[in-house]
Amino acid sequence: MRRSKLLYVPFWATYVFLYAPIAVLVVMSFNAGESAYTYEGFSLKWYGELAGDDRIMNGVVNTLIVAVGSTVIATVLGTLLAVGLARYTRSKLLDAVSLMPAVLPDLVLAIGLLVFYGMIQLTLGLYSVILAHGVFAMAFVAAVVRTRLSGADTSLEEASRDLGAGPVATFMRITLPQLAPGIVAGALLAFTLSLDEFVIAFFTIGNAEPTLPIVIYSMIRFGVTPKINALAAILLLVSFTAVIAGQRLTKIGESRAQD
Amino acid sequence: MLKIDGVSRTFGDVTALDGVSLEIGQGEFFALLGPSGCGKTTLLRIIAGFETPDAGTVTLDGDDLLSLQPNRRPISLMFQSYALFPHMTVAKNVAYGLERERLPRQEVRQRVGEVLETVGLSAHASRKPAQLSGGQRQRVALARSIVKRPRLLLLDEPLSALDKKVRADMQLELKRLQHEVGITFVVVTHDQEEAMSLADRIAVFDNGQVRQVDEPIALYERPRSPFVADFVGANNLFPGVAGGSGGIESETFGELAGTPLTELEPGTEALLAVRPEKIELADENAARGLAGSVLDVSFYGGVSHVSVDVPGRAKPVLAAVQGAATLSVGAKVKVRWDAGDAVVMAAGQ
Amino acid sequence: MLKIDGVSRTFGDVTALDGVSLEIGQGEFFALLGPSGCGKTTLLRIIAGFETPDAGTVTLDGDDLLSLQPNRRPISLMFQSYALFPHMTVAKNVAYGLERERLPRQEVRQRVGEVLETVGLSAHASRKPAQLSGGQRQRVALARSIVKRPRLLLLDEPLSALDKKVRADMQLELKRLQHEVGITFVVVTHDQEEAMSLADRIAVFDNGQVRQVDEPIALYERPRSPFVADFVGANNLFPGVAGGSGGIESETFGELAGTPLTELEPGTEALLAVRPEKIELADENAARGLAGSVLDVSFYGGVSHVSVDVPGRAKPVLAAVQGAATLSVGAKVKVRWDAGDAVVMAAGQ
Amino acid sequence: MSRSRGRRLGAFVFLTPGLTYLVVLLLVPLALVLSYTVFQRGRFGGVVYEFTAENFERLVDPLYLDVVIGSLKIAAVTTVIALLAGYPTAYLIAQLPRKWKTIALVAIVLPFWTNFIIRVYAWIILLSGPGLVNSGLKVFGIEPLELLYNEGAIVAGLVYSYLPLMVLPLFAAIEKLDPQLREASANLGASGLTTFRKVTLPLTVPGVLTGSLFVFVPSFGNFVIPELLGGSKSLMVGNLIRQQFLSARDWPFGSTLALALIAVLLVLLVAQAWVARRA
Amino acid sequence: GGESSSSSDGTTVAAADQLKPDADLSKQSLQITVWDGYTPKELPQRVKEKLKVQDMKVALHATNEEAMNKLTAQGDSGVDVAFVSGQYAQALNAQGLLEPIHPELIPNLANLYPEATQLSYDKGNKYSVPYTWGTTGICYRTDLVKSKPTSWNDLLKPPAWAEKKVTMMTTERWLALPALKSLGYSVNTDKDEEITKARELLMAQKPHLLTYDDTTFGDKLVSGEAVMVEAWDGWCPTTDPKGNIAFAVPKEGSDLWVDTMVIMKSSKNKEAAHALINYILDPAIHSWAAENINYKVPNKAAMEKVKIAKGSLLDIPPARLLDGESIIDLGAASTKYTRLSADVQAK
Ligand SMILES: Nc1ncnc2c1ncn2[C@@H]1O[C@H](COP(=O)(O)OP(=O)(O)OP(=O)(O)O)[C@@H](O)[C@H]1O
Ligand SMILES: Nc1ncnc2c1ncn2[C@@H]1O[C@H](COP(=O)(O)OP(=O)(O)OP(=O)(O)O)[C@@H](O)[C@H]1O
Ligand SMILES: NCCCCNCCCN
Ligand SMILES: [Mg+2]
Ligand SMILES: [Mg+2]
Repeated sequence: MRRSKLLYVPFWATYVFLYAPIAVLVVMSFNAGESAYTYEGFSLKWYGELAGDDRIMNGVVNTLIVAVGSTVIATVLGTLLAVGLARYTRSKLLDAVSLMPAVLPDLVLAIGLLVFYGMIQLTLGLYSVILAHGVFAMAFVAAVVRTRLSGADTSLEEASRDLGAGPVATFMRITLPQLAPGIVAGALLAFTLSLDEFVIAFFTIGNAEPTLPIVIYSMIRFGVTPKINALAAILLLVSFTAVIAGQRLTKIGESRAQD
Repeated sequence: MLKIDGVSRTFGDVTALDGVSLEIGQGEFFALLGPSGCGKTTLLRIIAGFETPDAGTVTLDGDDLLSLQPNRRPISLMFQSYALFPHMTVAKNVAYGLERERLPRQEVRQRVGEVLETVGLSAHASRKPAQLSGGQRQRVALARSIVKRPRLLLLDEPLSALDKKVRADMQLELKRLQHEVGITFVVVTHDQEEAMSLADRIAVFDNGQVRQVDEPIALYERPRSPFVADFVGANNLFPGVAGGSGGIESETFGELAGTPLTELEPGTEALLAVRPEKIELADENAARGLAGSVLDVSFYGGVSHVSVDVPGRAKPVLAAVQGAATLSVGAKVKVRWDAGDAVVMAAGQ
Repeated sequence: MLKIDGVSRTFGDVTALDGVSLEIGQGEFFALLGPSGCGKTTLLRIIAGFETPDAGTVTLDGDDLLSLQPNRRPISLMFQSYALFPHMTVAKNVAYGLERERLPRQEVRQRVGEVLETVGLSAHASRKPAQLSGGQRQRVALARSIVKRPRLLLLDEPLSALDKKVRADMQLELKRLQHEVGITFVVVTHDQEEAMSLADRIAVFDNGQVRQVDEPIALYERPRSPFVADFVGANNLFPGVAGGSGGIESETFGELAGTPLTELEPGTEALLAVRPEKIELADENAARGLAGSVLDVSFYGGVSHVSVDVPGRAKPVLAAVQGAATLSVGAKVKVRWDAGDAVVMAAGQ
Repeated sequence: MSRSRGRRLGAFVFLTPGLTYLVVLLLVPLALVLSYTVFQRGRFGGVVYEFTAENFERLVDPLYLDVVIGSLKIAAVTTVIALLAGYPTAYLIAQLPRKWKTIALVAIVLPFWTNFIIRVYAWIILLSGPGLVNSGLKVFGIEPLELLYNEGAIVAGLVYSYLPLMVLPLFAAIEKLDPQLREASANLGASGLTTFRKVTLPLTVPGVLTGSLFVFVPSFGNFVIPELLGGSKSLMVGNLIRQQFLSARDWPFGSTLALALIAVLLVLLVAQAWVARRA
Repeated sequence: GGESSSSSDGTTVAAADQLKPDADLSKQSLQITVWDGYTPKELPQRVKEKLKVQDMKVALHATNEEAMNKLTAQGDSGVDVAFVSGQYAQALNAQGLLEPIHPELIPNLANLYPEATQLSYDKGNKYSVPYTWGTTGICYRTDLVKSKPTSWNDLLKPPAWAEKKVTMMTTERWLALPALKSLGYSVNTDKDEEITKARELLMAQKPHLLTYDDTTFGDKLVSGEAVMVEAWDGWCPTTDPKGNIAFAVPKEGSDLWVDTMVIMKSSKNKEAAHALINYILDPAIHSWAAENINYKVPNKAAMEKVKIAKGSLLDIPPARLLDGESIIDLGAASTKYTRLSADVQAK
């Protein structure tokens, strides 16, 4: 059907809005001058500085540790939870509890955990951030897997039992493969959210070496240098590469599935 | 062999099964026939072990079935919704049940190959279910349940998605299996023609209850209740009271000729049923018959259906005639039948 | 009235329509019949304006239709998938089209009430589509498209989800509409019996092309190609070459009696087709006929189908007999027919 | 019978680990926060377990209530803008051919994969006094504008950060919509606009609600964007809470503010569930 | 850890641990928390080499409040040595969270100016050792002001040319300081009516501010977004190459702030902690702070090593610094200031 050309105005405006600031960041990362605002010629020096900045490099490492750790927790527990909620209970309350961290403002979870960790006199560190990220990440995994489950057909499991498979064989050979795309999507979401999470990490990291968002936050608070632009450009490049690689992989996966 | 005794099941305030008892013999081809929502699938699910009855017992050769886990029952169920494993190829789907029995791979491959040949899907063995048409999927489901050669095979609407030609092939195939392998079949369908052409015996369900269990021809020709008479095949029903001569006494039409199925006390409320193909359309000047005028003529290929509006009846009388009917709409006719072709039964059952 | 001229449409490398031309008259009940995927829906969508043809023209009473926006065409389309608005009640769905015409509310209410009465859904007027069974949904879709009383009504498989009884009622209703309101109908179906019983004329499609346009009886009795003969109703086909006497000369069976539809040069490849109901099953000692043995007897209610294995033929010969057949499997019979009941046509079309 | 025992075992195996985790690390902490609202502050954080209503009194002090209301406004404006920009975008993405659809969608989420704070920082570069926008204006001889450190900047940053969260659920809702419904509407005589009003919009209400919630929640509770773009002069509840916990070390009052945050969200969630059920 | 007990003068509440001067430092490792850029980058490396400790980690905080939060909101913070301002050291000590300084383990204490041992928040450096000191004033752009600021009122009631071009700090006591001083009150007042007056002044000032800024006010001056800011002396970028930034202590007077080093009671590496402080007090190390962050250090020997330009911010003798009013912790009354800061910002 024909659609109005007028719709294209907000459509393109959205993309310009999303990408113009990012483009500015990238251009300014090649700034030869010291200022974050005025371009004074081309230089790669900020990339050099970035590579030499231990805090940022350690931040990257810590962020990855936290993201991997919380994704593992969230994926395992979230998947189990989703299956349990979908198959073994009809409780609306449990449903709500499992979804709560996803719609709770970060800040509320952050102070809750701060208070709680303080109460039990825990020494904070990367692991307390991992535990904290596990909370909301699990909610997202559970939500995604549940969507998948609610679309799934319980009769598949019945068919498997009917064909002579026991409960364990059925779970492993039918249920899990069915859920796999949901689990992968959920894990990816959990990982992405953890990578970018700042508030909760900020409140629960204590004196440990900070994650990248915290490093960036304190860098920005102490003034802006084009080094941050260089970091942004590199993060962007990594994301683009990851997306393209991901696309390729799913394409290959799909074409395999066609055979 | 399979004995179902007093099985009931309710969901909330829906009574899906209400005291169902059936006995199905070894090697029999048994059909469950009934309108949508009458409890057919529920009964199969109870036999297969996916539903627990509120009351009643189910035994197979005298052994209690209900206490067995589904995967321990020597029964295959073909699901109404197919329930194919979407992540496995056609061949893998079919092999799944055999692999669970830990058969040698060589044998699995061979039996899968054979059954795919049978259902005409050898060429599609390595496709995924999503790449098949509806009819092809149904055939995979069929193959998957028959390949295990269970003692009891439960089929829930196994052929509904197939077009006329393929359907006929599959019907022949099922009959062959029954004869060669000696499997007992319980087939659910809402298609009366299919039930009648396939089954040794048919149970007609309504509202969670068994209304009649009989061989196809008996069911068609000697329905024991108005429900069965009306549901199985088309029928023309006339209400009245049982008359002395075997027919009925109708308020509007006077005496109508017929043959009572069971002894009926003269004067009891009764119903007379005549099949469309037993109706003769006579000239309007014929001596005998109910006068009416042709309302509609529909050509159905081999037969034509003629609806005749008979004053005094709300629904037109339906007659089936061979070939293309030569009558035109509005023609005056008389509708009549032989006493032996009309069945009389007690009303209100 | 509706004139379709040389319409083609391809999707990627699928040719959905390939130079289709049709003329459909005012007030006509026209059916499109053909196997799944032959392009029927695509044609309706082009007429309704949801698909643009790659070539060809469509005019209604001489006016170019293709240049009109869909909502400006005086055409109602009933979608194969119903396309009911899930957030509106049954009544709201049906009223939608009338409200767009800014009719007074009183009139809208009245007409909606009437049409719901017609399709037997008055009691469900305030339900949402999700609360209806498949058949009920289909009737809502039907009601929604007929309530507007358009000049042209396009119905895509309008009755496929209905059970036998309701379906018969709806068929009558459609015919009544056609007569009373004078709407032109174009109905898609893959059910030949439905097409034959409903339509004034039928177009048989195959692979995006029109194979034959004819009245139902002509189509059934005088198919002009093997495809039509085979697709419309069951048929027994015998290949051979045209013989001198009107029948064919078969390699295996010798001379077979028949009547050519068109003049055939003796010696050209030809096909002889006999309908199952024209086949007579004679005693094995009968003088005339092809000898064979009964392979299967299926009772279909009014008729029984008997498959007869005739040596020299891969497929059994199918015969339809009235009532319950008295033959048993294995019985020796002779299969025969009258020359006037068998049709001979050129092969390979 | 054995089947129900199997169910109980299954419930235990599947539900216990996740729920335990949530009880310990979500419910207990939240309960603590809630309980703190009725106690007095300890000097260095924590609480003194003496009951007081002071926190609630302070909450309704216009000084703080105005911040809560102001935050509601900012979050609401953000949500509306995101909806107005997001709906047509999602609508068009849903109509794109398959290949372009994926690319357009990925392009919507891609900014999410760079760092959130860096994205906000980009706006400082754009909007600040000597920033790019003003430099651009200067070329035309226009006096620098005060673009940064006000509510407009906060809204811009919030919309920028959370727009993808609006587009995704909207896309999912619109994409799910059977195109034949729109065709049916046209076939019944409805114009494009009527079809949108009567069919498309009502059917995508759940997507609108989810998207709005996804934008509203993090906007309402945000403190980073107001701090960086609002210059901690235009505060939002998030800043107050952060300030109470990290600077003022007044946990009870911070908890009370958090309670207000949760209360507003609960109202929204209930409203959303209600509307979604009716839709 | 040792027993805690309240003593009548309220100076020391924690009992000192028994420390061994000859403890094997290679079995200890150090965790400190400090402002970003406040110690040399290579400090951990050098400490490891010099003191032979196993490891040394540096955590950063942006403000005193953040540091307080870390040190009080969890069990064992894991921190051995923390850098906080004087009044916060006092408050931490009141909580019993600090280990008394063992002077015998810090011979370099002798390098301190005598004035630096008698600061009012911790007379005699019982639980803290000063690291830097200075005062608070107005930092401004000489080229962009129409007249040089001389009074806190120039900041509090900015003239038209400075409208929306001034910033203030939010850190509780330093937010109140300009108002209190301009009203002629003590920076350590706990009188409600005085604090209320200050509050009104600050509330009235708010619409005229560019923003509140505790960390990047220097950048804002350099970029020209701001023309006058409340600043600590060392963070006023008077060394900017363009040379048009100056610092002024308003005539109403100001404070004397001291950033100190404290050892946490919970530390398990107290010998190493003392060794670290001793190392930092080494003139060669301590002078780094003066040279690089432009803050005066209370270390006579260190200051003597630094080349000090005439009239620079470093060129303020300890005696002049003592003109400033030393900020001390006010006990329970300090919450009045946190409240004040919260209220003003919330407006
Ligand atoms: N899990 C369930 N919960 C609630 N009601 C159910 C459930 N399963 C079946 N029913 C109801 O029980 C009745 C019998 O359902 P069943 O599926 O056995 O019908 P059926 O005879 O197989 O019908 P169909 O021919 O349409 O498949 C129906 O009214 C159905 O709605
Ligand atoms: N949008 C499309 N994209 C690609 N192929 C299409 C599209 N629409 C239809 N086709 C193809 O065009 C052919 C004709 O489709 P159409 O829907 O017209 O068939 P039909 O005759 O209505 O079949 P059915 O009886 O199954 O409804 C089919 O092969 C179909 O796969
Ligand atoms: N980069 C050093 C920051 C130090 C801030 N110190 C502030 C002390 C105010 N008393
Ligand atoms: Mg069923
Ligand atoms: Mg179609």
